[in-house]
Amino acid sequence: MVLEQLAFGLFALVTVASSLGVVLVRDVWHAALFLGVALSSVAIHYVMLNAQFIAAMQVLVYIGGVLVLITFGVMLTRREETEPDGAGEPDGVGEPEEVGA
Amino acid sequence: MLIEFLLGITVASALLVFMAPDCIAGKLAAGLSFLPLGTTAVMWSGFDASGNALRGGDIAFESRFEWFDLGSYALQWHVGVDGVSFPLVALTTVLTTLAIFSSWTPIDERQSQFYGLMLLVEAALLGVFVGLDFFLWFVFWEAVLIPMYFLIAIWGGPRREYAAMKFIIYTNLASLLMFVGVFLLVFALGDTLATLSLVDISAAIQNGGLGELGGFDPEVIKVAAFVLLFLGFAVKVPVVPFHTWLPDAHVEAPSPVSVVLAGVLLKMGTYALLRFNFTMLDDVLTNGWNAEILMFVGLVSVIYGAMLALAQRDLKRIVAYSSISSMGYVIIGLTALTAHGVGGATFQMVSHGLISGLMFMAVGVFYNATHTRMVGDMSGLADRMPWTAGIFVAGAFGYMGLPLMSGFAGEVLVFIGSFHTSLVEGAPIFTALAMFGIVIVAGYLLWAMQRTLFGPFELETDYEIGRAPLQDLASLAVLLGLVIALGVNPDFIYGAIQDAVEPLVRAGTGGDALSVLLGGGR
Amino acid sequence: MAVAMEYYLVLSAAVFCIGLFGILVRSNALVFLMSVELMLNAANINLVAFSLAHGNLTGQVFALFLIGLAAAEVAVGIGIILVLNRNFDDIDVRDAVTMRW
Amino acid sequence: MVDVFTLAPAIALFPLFAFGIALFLGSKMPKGGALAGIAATGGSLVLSLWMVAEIAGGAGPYHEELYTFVGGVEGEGVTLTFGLLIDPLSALMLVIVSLISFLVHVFSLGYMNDEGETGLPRYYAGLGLFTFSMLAFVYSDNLLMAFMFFELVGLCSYLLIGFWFRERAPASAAKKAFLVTRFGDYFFLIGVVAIFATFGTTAFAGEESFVTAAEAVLGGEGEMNTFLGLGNQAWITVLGLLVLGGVIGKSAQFPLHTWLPDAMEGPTPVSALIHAATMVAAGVYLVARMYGFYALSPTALGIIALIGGFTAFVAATMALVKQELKQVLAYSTISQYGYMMLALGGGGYVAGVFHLTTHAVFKALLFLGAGSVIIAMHHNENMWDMGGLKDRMPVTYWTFLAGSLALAGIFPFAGFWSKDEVLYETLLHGLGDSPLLLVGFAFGLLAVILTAFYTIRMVLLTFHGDPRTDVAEDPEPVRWNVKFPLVVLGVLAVVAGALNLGTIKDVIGEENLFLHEWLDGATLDGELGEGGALSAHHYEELLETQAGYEAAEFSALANGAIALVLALVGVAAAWYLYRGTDPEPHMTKLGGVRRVLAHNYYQDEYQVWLATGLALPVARVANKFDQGIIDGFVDAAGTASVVAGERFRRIQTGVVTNYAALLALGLVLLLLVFGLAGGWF
Amino acid sequence: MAEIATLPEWAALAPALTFAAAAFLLLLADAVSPEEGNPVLLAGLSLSGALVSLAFTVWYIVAGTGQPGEGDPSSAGAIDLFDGTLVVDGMSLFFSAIIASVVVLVVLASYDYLHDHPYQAEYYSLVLLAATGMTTVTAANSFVTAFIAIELVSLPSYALVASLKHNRGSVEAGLKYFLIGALSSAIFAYGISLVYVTVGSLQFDAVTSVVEGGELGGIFGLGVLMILGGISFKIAAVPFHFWAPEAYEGAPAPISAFISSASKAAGFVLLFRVFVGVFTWEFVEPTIDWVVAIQVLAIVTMTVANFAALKQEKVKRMLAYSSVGHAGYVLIALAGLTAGTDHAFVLGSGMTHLLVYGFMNTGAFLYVALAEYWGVGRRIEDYNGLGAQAPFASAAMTVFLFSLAGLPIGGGFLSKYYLLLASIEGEVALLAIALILNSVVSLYYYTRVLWAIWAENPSADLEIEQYPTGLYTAIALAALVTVLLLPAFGPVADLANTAAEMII
Repeated sequence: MVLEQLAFGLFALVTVASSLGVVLVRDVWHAALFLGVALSSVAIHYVMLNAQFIAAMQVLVYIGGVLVLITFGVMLTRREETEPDGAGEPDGVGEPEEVGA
Repeated sequence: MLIEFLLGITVASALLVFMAPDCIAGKLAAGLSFLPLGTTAVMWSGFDASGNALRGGDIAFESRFEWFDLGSYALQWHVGVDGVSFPLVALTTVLTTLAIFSSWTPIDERQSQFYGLMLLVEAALLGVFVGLDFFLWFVFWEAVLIPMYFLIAIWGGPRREYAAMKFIIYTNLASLLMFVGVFLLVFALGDTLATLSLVDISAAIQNGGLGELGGFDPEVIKVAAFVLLFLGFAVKVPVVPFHTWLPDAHVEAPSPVSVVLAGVLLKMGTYALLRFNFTMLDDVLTNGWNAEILMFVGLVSVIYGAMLALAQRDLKRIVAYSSISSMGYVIIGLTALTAHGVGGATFQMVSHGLISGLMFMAVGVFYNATHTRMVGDMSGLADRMPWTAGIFVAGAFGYMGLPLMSGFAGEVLVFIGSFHTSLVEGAPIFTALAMFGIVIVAGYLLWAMQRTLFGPFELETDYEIGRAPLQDLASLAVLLGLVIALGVNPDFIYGAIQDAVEPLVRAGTGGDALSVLLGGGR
Repeated sequence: MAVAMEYYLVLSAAVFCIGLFGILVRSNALVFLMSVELMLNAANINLVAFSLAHGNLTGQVFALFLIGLAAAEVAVGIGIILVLNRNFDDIDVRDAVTMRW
Repeated sequence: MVDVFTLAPAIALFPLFAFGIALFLGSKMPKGGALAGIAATGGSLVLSLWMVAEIAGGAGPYHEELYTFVGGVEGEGVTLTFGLLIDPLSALMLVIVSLISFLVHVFSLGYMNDEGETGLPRYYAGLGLFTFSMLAFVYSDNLLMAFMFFELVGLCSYLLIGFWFRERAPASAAKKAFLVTRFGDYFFLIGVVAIFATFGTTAFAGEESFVTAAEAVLGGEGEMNTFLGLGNQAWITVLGLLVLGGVIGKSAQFPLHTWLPDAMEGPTPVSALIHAATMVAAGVYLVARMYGFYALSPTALGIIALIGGFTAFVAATMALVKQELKQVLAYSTISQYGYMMLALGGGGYVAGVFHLTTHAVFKALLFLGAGSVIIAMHHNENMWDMGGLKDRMPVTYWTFLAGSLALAGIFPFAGFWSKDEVLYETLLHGLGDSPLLLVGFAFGLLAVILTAFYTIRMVLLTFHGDPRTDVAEDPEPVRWNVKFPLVVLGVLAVVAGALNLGTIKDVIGEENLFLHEWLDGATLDGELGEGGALSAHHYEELLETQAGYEAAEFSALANGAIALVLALVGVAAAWYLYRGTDPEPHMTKLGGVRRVLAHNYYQDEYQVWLATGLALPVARVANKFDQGIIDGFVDAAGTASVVAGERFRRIQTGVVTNYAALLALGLVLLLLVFGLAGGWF
Repeated sequence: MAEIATLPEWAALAPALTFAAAAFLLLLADAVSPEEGNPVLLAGLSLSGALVSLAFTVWYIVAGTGQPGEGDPSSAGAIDLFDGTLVVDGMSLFFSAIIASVVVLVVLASYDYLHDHPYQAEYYSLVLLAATGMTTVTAANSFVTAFIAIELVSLPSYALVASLKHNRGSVEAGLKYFLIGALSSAIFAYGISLVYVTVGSLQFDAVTSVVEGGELGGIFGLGVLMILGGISFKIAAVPFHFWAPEAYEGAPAPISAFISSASKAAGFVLLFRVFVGVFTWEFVEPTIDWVVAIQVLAIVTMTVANFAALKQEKVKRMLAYSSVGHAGYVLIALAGLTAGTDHAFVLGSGMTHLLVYGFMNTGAFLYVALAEYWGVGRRIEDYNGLGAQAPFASAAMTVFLFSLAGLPIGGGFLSKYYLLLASIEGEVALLAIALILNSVVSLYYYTRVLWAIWAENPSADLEIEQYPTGLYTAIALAALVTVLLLPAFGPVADLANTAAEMII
């Protein structure tokens, strides 16, 4: 029992801390990494809540899908410090229609 | 079905005119406008109403169909006329036809739209006077605003945007308040009411069906509704201090529109006051100082309106302000709630419609000829336009209440009616003070005529002045003829009016035999 | 029940608030998106936890849907952010203010 | 044989037809519609005379309801009707009006047509409408109808004064005339309405009339409505005074007399007809018409007498200094109507009517004579530009002289008899028990001197001495159409006094006072009331019982002698001052007094001030208030909305983070409010 | 009813299924001939899809599907589907009709609007997918389905708003719409989770039974508030409206019409269902008096929106604010649901207004689309003199705007006064006053546009060469229905009242 509570406390701490990391760190890429940590720790909560399937989905969809998408976004939109006007994004990628549909 | 025909033919005419090319629109509209006029004449011959429509009287040309249900209330297509509304229906058709004729000269662009809108206004106004179901009536009541807005906004003077906007917003606000007032009553009537027919609402109130609403006493509801309704109609009438839209609208509107505006549109307010406040909620007058307050409001309208007219330099503004003054008499007559008070007020509505129509039309003719309306800019017009001037003089005297013209009959009846009402403490004083309006009106109209019509001919604008077109003169002559005809024989319509008004007037409650004879209040 | 359900409520509330906080203080569209993900996760925590508490699967099922929808939302969002980047050369939401008042 | 009374409506309708013909067809007719007018007024005159003959032949007064103007509801509401009432008084008045109107029409041929005026159809239409209105007013059987035609008469006066509308002065005078009389009519209308409210009827005569009703109420029978908490007597006085307002306006009594002199801007025949003989008489006639009502109120009578006396005197003083011929006549008209009012107020019903009759004749004569002079003088009215016209226009001179002597009250001209009777009756009742009347009497006596003085001054300046200008040297000749009316009226001015030789009644006997007999109820009965409610006799009784007038003993002859002596004093003074070939303008010697008189005691000034100095600024202030405060409030509401709208717009900053913040803030606010309300914490 | 009996139960979802099918057909067609992008075919397909859906809806309404039968309780009532997660009843059909009608108009108008747009198939299919979502929302009977359906509405909408991807305005609009939308759906989801925390169920009926039973705590109250917030986003009620002016202004005009009319209707149907049917006021009131909350929202919404619209210079943005304002009006339908009122009457007022609004508001936006098509500019003064150039369309615009303002030229008059009645019936004086004042204020900005169209002279040399058939047809249809709804208001009001009766 105590163990479970201890685990909950620990991962709750991780969740909150990494969530704070998401919103507080200046660098978007780091934020994305923190988001990954937060989501994973939530997945662990799910496991502890006897919802392993949800946890699996959380890992698959969120970390496997969402996070990749976000990383993708970060990559495509991050300003290169060396390039003055942020040019160089490939055209035609990420049309809202295609992605949305 | 004659009323449906009347409305239908007017709307159909309007649509036809909308589609006509500009060059023939005026003539087409004039021709078509004889259809409603003729229909009214036919109705007059078959007019068989007796009593007041809202007091169980027989309604002429009544028709009543289910329209739709709203909650537990059946809304109906319920139309009909009685002695109060029919004269106004006739007034509407007559004035619109004449106004259309008098538009031929001043309206030189977008004619088909103009005449179409004029006919639409006519249809809406007719609807107001024939509608007997509240919602139906309200539809027409509000519908008047739309064509009127465009008539002012498109063909108006330099400040037409302001005037049109003010007109539509001000009167719309009033309508909303009035709507709330009516539904306070309707909801307070609760189950005793199944339809929104004015006849039923009136009957339910008279039968004491008013219950509590929102924890308020029926009496409080009544007063609140009375106030809301009065505010709503007061803007339309207009009663001081809700009148300021009127001079702006009149000055900016083209003269034929002013004819309809002053001639008929203002009557909507007084007509509604009579129908609602003084028919359904007449009990309110007997409470406290209510009647005195209303009488005072009417008095202020009369004197203050006349004083304002005295200060104007624009001929059209003068006539516009004098309308405020004249409408004050109507308020006074209605408040008296005596046979001649209410009857005279109703007669005055018709009479003022004709006379103010005449005056605005004449001002329009002068304007068409001189391109100015400022009193100081012209002088001696009678030299160049003798007939128009003559008719204008006659109309002005009609406005001043010259006997044997309709204005006198209306005013004197109102005065007789209000002098002896027992509803109002100090009624004689109120009446006497209000009568002073006839002196002021003489003052400013005589002054205006002296400056514009008489004296050596001078004109500040370089406009080549021509004779008035025949159709304008004919319209003016017809109006003058009607004014005189009604002045010589008020009974032509007053009989019907009396018949419809009489049920509103409860005879004296005893003792004073003479006051019974006079229909003296209660 | 090892851990009192109230704790999960507190945890989810904390995550939700952190997400909201992120939205309010960060102007980067991607961080905005990530914060929204955090908030959705907060809802999920509740759902999963109380699915256990109530002994029905409704919460879990809904959580599943939420995960899926979050993914779809991110997909659309990334698309829009990319177009934004192309039009405004930046993904700072404070830059896209051509329409206001 | 046809009952002549059924033709009575035609008396007024003839001129109405003439009006229509002149207005619409006048331009196509010879003489611009004059002939129609002459024919119509001639017809009216004949019919009126026929009426007189019929009544003299013993036929009862005739009353008929012609037309229901506004019907009341069954059993409720008053009914407004038109009807006619032909009794000795109205029959007499009908004759006067139609006679003068007829003569004026004829005269107009000379004055207007021969002068080549334009707008003649309008002129004759105006005359026709006026005659119609006046005649209808005269035979009205109720006060409302009387009021209506009273007003119409005012309209015609307006139109005719403003006949030369292309000039500024006539237009202005017309406005003033209508406005000032309108002010009086305002009170009249209140009176009419109040009488309706009080008695439910405004009929003059008959069992149902308000006169009878009021008499009955004061006699302790029946009841009536009173208002404002007044007693019966007081209310009747109020009613009487209200109606008197119209009388004062129309009959140009102080202080509403100011319009009449200005009205001289109209064509002179119009002045003769309207502003001397008939319309101005309407006020006095009205008092006579409802004398049975006034007789009930000593207060009203007293006020009438005082106003009359005062007006007679004051107007006479103003006439002293006038230089224009018609101005003198105008002020003398005011003055003479003052006498009539004095008579009526002083209990001299017959005297008042008598003076009304004679005055109509001689004043119409004087105006027409003045018109003749004006034609001759090429429309120059200044007496100081005339002189010596006596020899150049003898017909005018002699008739004018007859009229003048009548006006001055010289034996045996008509004016002497009537004025004397006025003074006599006032004196009798004044000495009786109403000392107030003596004040009026004193004014009247003073006015006698002044009247004689200015009349003779006028004659001397106009006709005697040497011509003072070239025009006066060689005046324009006038034709028969001018002379004929002058002669007719001149003869009448001499002999009309025979109607009622009251001064010598002790000599010829009461029964030979024709007018007194005529107006007396002794010959009357029938539907208009027992014992002739409209008779002079009845009025005398009323005066005694209700108003408390008692007739003292005083010799009529002595009174006549006094009046004559005073008049002769005035004549002598004028003769002394203005005789000779080249009279001095003596009035300039009066200095400041002259200025005051020439300015008519600044009556015009203060009335103009009331209009332009008081009403207009007040109106302007009201307008400012309206535009600034009332409309300002409306506009301010609009502006405030727009400003508020501008603020609300600014919430939308365009920054999405702010939106999120506001959204969250809104949610938190809701949470706080409802959390607290719902007890969540 | 006889016919419907022969159909399987799931056929009751035919309106939504039709939309979905049409969307897939579109994608299929595009896949077959991707390059040509035959606009007529694409528009025709989507139009027929919408029409069929509308036909289904109307048929069901006429046939009485899901309506209470007269005197026959067994055949009465709503059709429950999939364990009661979806329900087809009067309410859902009523709103389906609104949505399908709007889609018809929008698709018709889009044909011309998109004449040289590259991604037509995607555009149409997104519209149809969103319509599917909306139609599903109308039938949602569980928070799960509701949320999913709402998301199905939102996601295509975001894309549609941003679909002019080279237009900064469009993209910015899409971004704002999306960000606020994401935030709101998070709030919505969290609210749902909180309700689940308390109640332990997400099925509407189940939630209701729990709500009626027992003690509800602050968690539940917070959940209700957050759900209110989440739905308020969809209906664009203040303060969840911030996306609306920008999204409507930036989006292609037909999409603005679509979102402001159909999407709003979908939001409202959910609001009605959830608050009237689930969070029964009598029981919820001690915890959270949502009627008061909605009263506050209503008043704030209409006031802020109408005043903000007063001095707008761009027509579309003005219409956007007007649309927010109308959301405030419709909220009266819930805000008036105080104790002792005729709930069906009050609720019906909002429903009818939404129906009329669907036509008049869509029409107004389509007129803007027309103006954009002609390239006359977006500001009010750019519309100067349009009345002379395009009298018919301008007349229709007059109908729309005056009807929106509540003048009797269209059904908007009756529905607005019906709302005013509801506020009086609910005895909420403040609501009535706010409605009156705002209605008057709104007249000002509507007439400003009409003034420009009719009374002003064209500022520049405005020449209109083409009169696009599709847009004209759509505008004419909208105007016709708007006008017809004045005399034919009765059946609509009846339908709304009956539908409202069922969920109360």
